[in-house]
Amino acid sequence: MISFEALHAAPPALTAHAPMLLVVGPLIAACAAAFAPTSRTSWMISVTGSIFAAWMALALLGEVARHGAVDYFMGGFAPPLGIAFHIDAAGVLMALLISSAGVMASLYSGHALPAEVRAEKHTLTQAGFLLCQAGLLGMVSTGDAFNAFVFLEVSSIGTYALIAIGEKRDRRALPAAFNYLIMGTIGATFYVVGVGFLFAATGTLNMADMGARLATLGDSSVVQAGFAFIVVGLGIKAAMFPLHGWLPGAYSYAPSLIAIFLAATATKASIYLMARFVFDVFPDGAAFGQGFIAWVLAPLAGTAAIVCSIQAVFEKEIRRMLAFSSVAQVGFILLGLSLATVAGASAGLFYLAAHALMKMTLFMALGGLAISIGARRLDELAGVARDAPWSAAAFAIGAASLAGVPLTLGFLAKWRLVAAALEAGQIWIVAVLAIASLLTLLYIGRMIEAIFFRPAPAGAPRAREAPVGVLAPLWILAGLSLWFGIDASLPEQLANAAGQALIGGAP
Amino acid sequence: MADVLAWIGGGFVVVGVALSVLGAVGVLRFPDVYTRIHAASITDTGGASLVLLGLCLISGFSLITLKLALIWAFVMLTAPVAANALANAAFGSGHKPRIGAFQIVRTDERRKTPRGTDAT
Amino acid sequence: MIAEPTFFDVNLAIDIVLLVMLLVVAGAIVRTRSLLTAIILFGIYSLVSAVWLVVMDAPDVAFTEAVVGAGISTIVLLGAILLTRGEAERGDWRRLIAPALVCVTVGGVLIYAATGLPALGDASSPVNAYVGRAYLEAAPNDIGVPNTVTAVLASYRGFDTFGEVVVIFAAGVGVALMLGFGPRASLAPPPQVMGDHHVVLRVAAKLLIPLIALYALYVQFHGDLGAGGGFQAGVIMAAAVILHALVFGLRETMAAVTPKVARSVASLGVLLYAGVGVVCMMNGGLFLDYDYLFPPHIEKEIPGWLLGGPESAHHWGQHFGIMLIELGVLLTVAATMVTIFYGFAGRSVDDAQREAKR
Amino acid sequence: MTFFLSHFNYFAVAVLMMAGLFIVFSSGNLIKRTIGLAIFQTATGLFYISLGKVTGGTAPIVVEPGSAEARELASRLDPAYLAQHGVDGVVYSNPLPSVLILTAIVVGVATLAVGLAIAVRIREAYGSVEADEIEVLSRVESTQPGPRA
Repeated sequence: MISFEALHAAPPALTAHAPMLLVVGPLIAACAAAFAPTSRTSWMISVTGSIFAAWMALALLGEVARHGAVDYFMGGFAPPLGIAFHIDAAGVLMALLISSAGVMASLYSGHALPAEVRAEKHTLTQAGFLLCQAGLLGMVSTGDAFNAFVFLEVSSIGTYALIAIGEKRDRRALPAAFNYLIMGTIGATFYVVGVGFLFAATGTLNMADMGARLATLGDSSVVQAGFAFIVVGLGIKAAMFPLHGWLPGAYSYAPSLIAIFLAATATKASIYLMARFVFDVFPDGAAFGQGFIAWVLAPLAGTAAIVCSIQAVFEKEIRRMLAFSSVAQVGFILLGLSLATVAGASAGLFYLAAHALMKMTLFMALGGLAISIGARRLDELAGVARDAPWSAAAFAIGAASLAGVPLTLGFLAKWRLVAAALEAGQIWIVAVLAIASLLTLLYIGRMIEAIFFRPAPAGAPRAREAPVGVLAPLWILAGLSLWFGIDASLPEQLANAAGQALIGGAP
Repeated sequence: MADVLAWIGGGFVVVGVALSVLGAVGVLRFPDVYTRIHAASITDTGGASLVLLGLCLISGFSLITLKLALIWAFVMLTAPVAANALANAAFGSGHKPRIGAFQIVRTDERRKTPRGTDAT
Repeated sequence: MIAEPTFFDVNLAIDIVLLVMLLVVAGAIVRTRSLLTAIILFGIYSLVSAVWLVVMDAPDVAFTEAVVGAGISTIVLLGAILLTRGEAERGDWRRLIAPALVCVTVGGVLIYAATGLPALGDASSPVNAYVGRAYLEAAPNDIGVPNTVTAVLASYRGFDTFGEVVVIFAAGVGVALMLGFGPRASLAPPPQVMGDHHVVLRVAAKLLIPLIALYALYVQFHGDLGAGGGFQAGVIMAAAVILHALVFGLRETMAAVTPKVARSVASLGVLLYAGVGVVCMMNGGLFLDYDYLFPPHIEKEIPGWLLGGPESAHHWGQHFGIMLIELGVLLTVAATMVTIFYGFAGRSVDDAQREAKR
Repeated sequence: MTFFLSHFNYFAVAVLMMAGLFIVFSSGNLIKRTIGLAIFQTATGLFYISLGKVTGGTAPIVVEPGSAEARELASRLDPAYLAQHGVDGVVYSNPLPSVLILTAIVVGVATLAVGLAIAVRIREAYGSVEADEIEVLSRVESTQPGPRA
């Protein structure tokens, strides 16, 4: 066991304001990055801002372990009048995940950005990246339903343009970004409408207060509609099947910095927000909520896990393959959460973190491989392992983890899901997991076969190994996948506490 | 006294609104850009002025009167300029007046062009 | 007199008439194929909803809707169709079935929920009896600003407004990433070529621009007392710059307000807002807690007559905090709107074609 | 009928949202889609503001208690109603929805600007802003071999 209680990562003066600094730090860095005179400076600001956020997340980890959930009242006004940040063990897990993904992505961007984006846009790209990061951090740490919408938009608005600048390599980035903008805005607006209904029923916007008042109010058409709009709205942002149409394009054509970061975090923050509404805000006994989870959410998640894995198998473009795989894996996460038990929720959150790690590894390795040759399709990557062994090896580790090979993090994550499903007596979930894992093996196999065992086409330009600036973060991620596969006490402990916090109502 | 003023003011407002409605009808019914601009200007100047005057009378003499006067001055400044700019742009892009000395269009020809278009 | 006043009076009649007008305009937008018509109708839609918002006792929102919906949105939309194409193609009717089904489903859920909502104007509904009322009771004592909307916006929920400023900043970043920042090789012809037709416009603009800027400042500083505030003022200020660009040419405007300046000011506004929060934090309060804006020993020195007598002395921090953050909002909004306008206006159709060829 | 009138706002908002969504989903033209999106977002604002209206209320700008204006406002209302729902002798509408919708309008214009900027770039890259034509062009592209194949 690791004792988080003893973790004093930051001086007390900073720790006291850590929930706010976690979000405001990257925001200030974003403004500074937009100001920065050169691309290099903006990169340094971006790395600094991300590291600062991760530092604050660590400080919060210690605080939450010592005192339970941390509340921070913006402007000194206690809820329901003021906006409060509310970070419990689950929130800390998400904050750590997002901020460390931010650190890795920003480290990676130092070398990758010049290859993919025009020089005059570097400073603004970094600013947009920091805004997106701050928005996601705000989404997971706020305790106010409307404030969550504001941060949802902070993270989205910059993202739309960041995906669109992938046009330099592939003009399909533009329609993909536009499509995401339309769907994302509809999702966010649905969320606002849903919050409006809950606001109409309770008169408050603070999520804890809302939950307390809903528990006494009972069921009504207004609450049901609010529930439906919130779940559908956040479902769009979380790429919940069948609302995932925007995701493959957005992930495939974005610059690799953005694809890496979004693949690791964007859908997860929305899933987490949705889980908070489903478990914390909506009354526990509400029949429509239970029925919804059992008859709509879980079946759709199961369908996603299988259907999108099949789509990934038949896909030709490698990044689209990974994107479809992401939608399938969102299904896995939701399956875990839909068990509505502590074990299920912690397995779901564990899978969420594990998936973030491995998808990041895969997208980053792919970025490393593709930097020199600009490959899009699987057959163009034939035999690159010969020329870029380090990137390819990291890719293999990420792929093994995704497929659930023993001794990797992915295996443990799947194992926990199966255990939780068995414990809850949901055998069909185990069956779905098994089928989807087999399909995963199939498409992973296709990738590995192409990269490692197929000879490069004659006369094709030789790939080059990625620079050290890319390999370093890449191998940190791959190493973590391996390390946690062997000794998972750290993520397990975090996920267990998070599951407790989400379901048990424990502090 | 205040009541009488309010009634008079109400009368002004009604006349102003009526003028605005007339302006709107004109925009729909007149044949070309220039005459339509003329109709629209009635709303801006005549209609707005009368409504503002009526409101002044209703509210009595206070800070509100000053604000209404400023609004009136602003409308008087911008409305003619906007009309001028519109007419200029229409002329610049080749629209010719369809009535008046420039061109006499026979009624049977005019019927052929669908209502709402003002292309020549 | 009836025991409980109902809303069935002239207010309700106006409310319903305006909503029906909105419905008619929205229907016309659905039907029209001309994009120009759709944009003008959208401007009308915004104006009508602004009027409706006044009837609904939300003058601040009405003001914003008028300056944004009928002002900035229309300008940006017009700029966009100038660079694209003016007609929408009509699709096959069979392709309308799926969208119609989605809309009917959503509408069905909305109407199902609406039947459970309290009647319009119900003073004892949860919304009006709980937090909303608490603000009205507490604000005069906590904040000391007559306009409760400003008090809530800038102080109680000041963090939301911070997020809103960041969203606007993000939009500026986004548009700049897409469309670039500045004049390209080919700009609209210099104003002399346009000839003397525009002399009226130029004279009027010279007269109007300072007036508009002055009005923006009035709106800015009047926000505590009545409808208005940083956001509305920022858009109006941007409108002054945009009017200059429309009449005197983009090149002239960009010489006065360079894209670089606009960008910097946008960042500066966000930083000012965050800075106020950080100063409060440094003085021992929480983020954006304006009561801590001045350290106690400085607060004692401030003469009471400066802001409405000694009884409001304990509102010092709140007053100044709100003033400063509203200034931050003004800077960011004005600069971002100008940046967005530059983005669209600085891109001519020629650029588009050149870009397409490359 | 009374019920219909007192809930007319919500029904109207529902129809406006449907209209906005319908434009977004049915129109192939990207610019028109952003207009639909804006209508959809504005309708949300109308919903919130409807929630916050109080019968007999005035805009939430505090009127000096005891002033002529306050007396004038109070004289229009039933004293019992005033005593129950008024604050210092005046009934106000709810300030909170206004605050929320101010934020939402700003978010709306930000989305509109970014969406249109992307649409303009699409027009430059594809020569069209019709979704169908863009899709056809994109599909052709995804079957073309890349640089290394």
